[in-house]
Amino acid sequence: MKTKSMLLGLVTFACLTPLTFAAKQDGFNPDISLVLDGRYGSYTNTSDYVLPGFMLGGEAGRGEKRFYLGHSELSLSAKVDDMFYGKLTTAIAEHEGETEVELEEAFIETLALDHGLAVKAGRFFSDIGYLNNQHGHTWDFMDVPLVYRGLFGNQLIDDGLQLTWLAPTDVYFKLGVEATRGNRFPAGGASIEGNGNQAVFAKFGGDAGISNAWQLGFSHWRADIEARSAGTHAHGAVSEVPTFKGESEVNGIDFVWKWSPNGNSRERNLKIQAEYFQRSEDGNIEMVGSSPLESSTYQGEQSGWYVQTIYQFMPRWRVGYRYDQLKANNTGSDAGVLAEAGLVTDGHTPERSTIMLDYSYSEYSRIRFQYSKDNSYDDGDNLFFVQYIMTLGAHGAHSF
Amino acid sequence: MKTKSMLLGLVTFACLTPLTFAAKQDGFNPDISLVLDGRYGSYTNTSDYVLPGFMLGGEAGRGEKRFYLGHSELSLSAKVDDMFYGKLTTAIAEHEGETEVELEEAFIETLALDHGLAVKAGRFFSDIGYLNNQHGHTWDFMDVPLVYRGLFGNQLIDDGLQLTWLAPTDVYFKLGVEATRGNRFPAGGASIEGNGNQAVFAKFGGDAGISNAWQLGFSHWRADIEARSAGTHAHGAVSEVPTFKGESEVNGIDFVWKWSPNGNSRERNLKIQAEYFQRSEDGNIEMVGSSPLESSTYQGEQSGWYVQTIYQFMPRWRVGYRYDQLKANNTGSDAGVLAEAGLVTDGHTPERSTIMLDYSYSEYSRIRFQYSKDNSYDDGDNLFFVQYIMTLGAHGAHSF
Amino acid sequence: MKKFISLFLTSIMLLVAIPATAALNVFACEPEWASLANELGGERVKTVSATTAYQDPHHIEARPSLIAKVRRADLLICSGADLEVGWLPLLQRQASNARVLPNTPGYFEASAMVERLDIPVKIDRSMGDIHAAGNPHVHLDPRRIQTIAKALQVRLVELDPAGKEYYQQRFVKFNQRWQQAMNKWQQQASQLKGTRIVVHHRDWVYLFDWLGIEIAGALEPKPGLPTTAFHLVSLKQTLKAKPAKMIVHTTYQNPRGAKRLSQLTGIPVVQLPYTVGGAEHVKDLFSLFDVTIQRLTGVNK
Amino acid sequence: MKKFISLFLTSIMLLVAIPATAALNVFACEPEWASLANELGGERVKTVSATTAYQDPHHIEARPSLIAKVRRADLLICSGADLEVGWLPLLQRQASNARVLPNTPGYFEASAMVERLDIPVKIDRSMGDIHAAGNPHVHLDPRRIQTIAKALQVRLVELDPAGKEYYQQRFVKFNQRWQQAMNKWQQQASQLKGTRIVVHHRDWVYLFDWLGIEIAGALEPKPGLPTTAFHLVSLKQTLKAKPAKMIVHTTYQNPRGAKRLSQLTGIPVVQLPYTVGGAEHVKDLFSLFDVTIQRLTGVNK
Repeated sequence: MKTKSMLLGLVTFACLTPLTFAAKQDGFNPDISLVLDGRYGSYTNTSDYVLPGFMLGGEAGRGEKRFYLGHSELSLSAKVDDMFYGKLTTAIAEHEGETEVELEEAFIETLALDHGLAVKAGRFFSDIGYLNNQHGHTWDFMDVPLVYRGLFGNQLIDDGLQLTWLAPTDVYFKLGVEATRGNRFPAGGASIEGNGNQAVFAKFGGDAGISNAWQLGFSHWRADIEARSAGTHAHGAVSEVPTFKGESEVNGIDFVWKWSPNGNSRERNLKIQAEYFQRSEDGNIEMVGSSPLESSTYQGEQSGWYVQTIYQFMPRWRVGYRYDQLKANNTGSDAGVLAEAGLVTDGHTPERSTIMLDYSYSEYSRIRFQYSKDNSYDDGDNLFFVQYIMTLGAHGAHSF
Repeated sequence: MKTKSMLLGLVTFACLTPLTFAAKQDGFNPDISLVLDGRYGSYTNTSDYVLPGFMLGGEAGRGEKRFYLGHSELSLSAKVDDMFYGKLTTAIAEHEGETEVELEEAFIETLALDHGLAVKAGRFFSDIGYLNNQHGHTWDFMDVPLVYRGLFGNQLIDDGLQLTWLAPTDVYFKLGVEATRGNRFPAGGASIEGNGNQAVFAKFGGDAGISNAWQLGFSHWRADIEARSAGTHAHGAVSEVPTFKGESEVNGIDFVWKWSPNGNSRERNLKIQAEYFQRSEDGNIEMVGSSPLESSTYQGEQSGWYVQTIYQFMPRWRVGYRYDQLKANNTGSDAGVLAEAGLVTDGHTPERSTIMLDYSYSEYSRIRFQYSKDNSYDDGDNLFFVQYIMTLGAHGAHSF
Repeated sequence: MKKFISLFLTSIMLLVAIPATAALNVFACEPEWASLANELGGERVKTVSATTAYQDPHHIEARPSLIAKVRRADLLICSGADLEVGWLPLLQRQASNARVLPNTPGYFEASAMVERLDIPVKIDRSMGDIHAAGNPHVHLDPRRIQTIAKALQVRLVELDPAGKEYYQQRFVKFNQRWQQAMNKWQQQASQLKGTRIVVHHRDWVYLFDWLGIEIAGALEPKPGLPTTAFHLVSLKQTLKAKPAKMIVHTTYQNPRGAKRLSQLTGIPVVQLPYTVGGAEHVKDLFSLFDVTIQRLTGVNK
Repeated sequence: MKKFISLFLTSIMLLVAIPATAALNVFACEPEWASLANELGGERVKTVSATTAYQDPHHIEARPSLIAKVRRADLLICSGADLEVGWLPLLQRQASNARVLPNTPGYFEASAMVERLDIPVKIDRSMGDIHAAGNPHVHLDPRRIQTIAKALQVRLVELDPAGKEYYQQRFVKFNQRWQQAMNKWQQQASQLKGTRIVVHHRDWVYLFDWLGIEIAGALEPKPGLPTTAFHLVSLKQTLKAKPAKMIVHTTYQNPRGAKRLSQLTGIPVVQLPYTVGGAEHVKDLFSLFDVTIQRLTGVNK
């Protein structure tokens, strides 16, 4: 008996050594993950995309017609050592016929600072709101809610520093502050020499019984903006660029509720999610490039919300519904300038209803059908999209 | 003694399994392959490259003088799951002093649809012709035949969908259709809102005895072209851009014959390959940017063929010869406009003879010497190139 | 802005109440390890389990409550071998708790303590949800539990040296009871040797290895992929040539596929507890194997 | 366009003729597996081999005729262990035949059934054409053939349950004959134990492992790279210190290098069949080893 177990021990040991080596080998190359995203779009509009009452920028847009590629996203990530984690994400995308490589993320993060503290530095998705820090391929719809499109140019990405503290409590409670450069939309050249951008957020969360989990978040974002110009994404080539200078402040609240029978999401699960953001802006709009220079004072009050629910009714298949709405009340000294900046609503309330059905052959492959009744602008339209999202490589994280 | 060796066997076996995994090591990271391509060119011409009778675009060109880099190509590929395969290829290249990242391929493909059916979606090399779907580093010469340069801007790459069916027959017979966006040269903004591009192809193939194999293909390609402009590659900065609008149709036939003694290509092998393409176009040429707008009707008849043979006379060493020729007969209402668009031949028949010698130290490294007597345009020249092509990483496929 | 901050602070007041702690806060990824920690740690440990027997440990989300629990843990006990690859690394990254990171004494990976089976020769995604480091469901072999218990006792002493004698005594007692139970189980299950069983997922490799049971097929066409009608038909063909005694599945797996195959073939379906809490009387590791063997042999009669 | 379509259709009519099928269409990557499939499958299988003894199985192109064959196959039998990495994955991808993809019953990887030798501790391309999964030329050890035959019989039954008894009977018969032949070969080859032999490529590892033969050197400076004059000279030096009995190569390897070394050293060259079809009388696996041992011992006398 003893000999036998020694033997077993020997075999076990013989096994473990190479395995350790195996793990090491793998560990020295960063984890690589590649997302392929292809789409087919169908709608009738030919006009430029606008959102009445909102200056558009960043990646904001409606999607293209017929076959086109979404972002092909390549991520490399690894632990730097036992203290730091690092990640880089690049997206290759076509914008108006030009292939562009975008640097979406390039950050490091502490792993072992302890006491619930963590520091992140570099370029990262801001943690404000619920959806903002999620990569496009994990979205439940092909596009972001209108309020993200209108306020953040789809997503708030910035270069800077984040400090978070996780409380040692039964209820999840996380507090975070961010100080960032603010060069990109919507800060678009924040002042104080590139340090005019701050955010604060708090997140609470927990379980309600074995089948339910929830998270509630509050966010605040502010910037002293030097020169935010409406991006060329939606406006094509314009010679007069409406440019905002002033203060901007966003407050938001987000809520997510997830249910699955006995907490086992494999077979069936339900997700309800809602967010509300409200933005106040105060400053001036200049039409850069106009001669003589046209300008206007500008006080903006914009808000938006959405609510969406996703139901996986059987393995592989999910359905979803989303409703979103925006509101804007912008005033200024020169209505013409505001109109050119896209800040005049003409009484139009942007709103949209979207349904989607998706099929995931495995965790790594998804095909999605989406239909929107889109009244986000006057030329409302019926938008129909088919999309595939396929992930090659490293195992994705199942974040909440 | 026997017990001991059994024991040893047991331990060895126990060890081998994990070790194998260790050596394989790539884990779930995609296969990565990197191609490095460097060149040295020598010729006397200083004039811009033209091909009389053909509008040039895409990657069409002659190659540069002295040391320069070709495309540095990075590929990632993997099975997404047991149903899908995905691949992304980017090329880093210098064009007129600018470093550009080009997205050559970003597609997914079904693996297990069965019944001989397969679907490919995303951006991919079209399967028309024999050479079109081959990556630059697998070409037998440094450059493509003139007919590919003239008709497709080197290679036809597009975003869309491909469906193929492989017949359950002794003779290889594959049928395929493609529907693509057509934004790139030569479709260059196909109409029907980005769905004006279709292709059909059929391929037959088989063996002739143990030492011979062959493949025969027929291709058809068509597009409703909205605005194809001659690329800036060959023309530099021009303020008046000749732009074609109309219908375009290409028919082609391709043939390959391979021989090796007893089918063992390791020592010696021979490859003979020929393709013929014919294009008909009907529409208008406008000089976009001219004032008043100059335009002309345009009926184009263009064709081209090449034949090439490559002989590996001993391991590592290959020689090759290629002859190619083009013909164009373009008519229109305004000869001046056609001339500016490069569509007038002035009786010149583009043709070229090329010889090459290459040495492959291993399957992954190749050094090539190539000489062309190039009469593809009036300022014919003697072109001499030295090229290295080195492949790092994943094992390349030996496709036919 | 000020209103906003005061809202924050009020919320914190309401929700935050730092609780009293035991000697060691143990966070078990699966109920079997929570149970083992309780056996060995007794009153010196306060144990929570991230999952229940009704949840598939492959597919858990790093939800807020789990992050909060890892934040306060002194010791994580998990199966490892990539079973929790989808959520545990994220928990560890988000909890900002240096004590329970990989390669610290506070992270105990059970499957690393024993020899694993099913280590693949090569891997890619076409093989389904496969584990490069081998099959992680090691807790279903009582012999491996024994090895893991010994290693866990050593770890508990390392983290809480004050309780050294306490842990050692509990281990000795546990080990005695376990050895006796193992002898009993082996006797009870002797008739199962050579039995062919259809499984839902390859959760049962270690149990079958221990009892000499053969896997006759799996309801999942590839690990992690749902059953398809087509696959069931091909399984039926296979089972015609080489019949099986029963079809087993866990509490967290949908029984539909098993029932359908049972209709097609007449082979009975057995739900096994799989882990602690997976059946009515399964309160700890002892009753887990009691019930498992009882259900397996119940069919065999 | 219309002309074009009619050209298509006419071509199809001429070339397409769907042939009658056997119970199982077997596509063997190498002749040894075609031979084994015929031994075990008899009339229930229709076997084609992708390669002949005159072709280097490392360097095959995924040519149209092979794609067409894989399209219609029910079972692929290949050496595996990356021997066919340059062409088989491409064939599997292009043939759109879900039945023979990796990790399906329709793909039988012979080397996965046995213990492999020469598994590298680490790999990079500077080591030449090396196989991460170990040496794939497993068919040259009759003991391994025996193991593989057993596994193949199980696979044939799985794919064609109707032929269960037929396959089992054939296997039993084959196994008996093989065992007898092995005894005979071992007796005949007993004198070879400890013999030192120069090889062209490391194809012979398993044969030599079985017979106790030692590799005295390889004509290839690195696996997969052609012989160089420089390397031959350095080999000559090595052989001066520790002489070898013979230089062996396969039918698909150029004998030039072997002959040159023979001139330099006086060591005789022996061409071995390597696989079925590799010499005049080598019609099956039995004659493969008959002739191999005959040629090896012929020199030794």
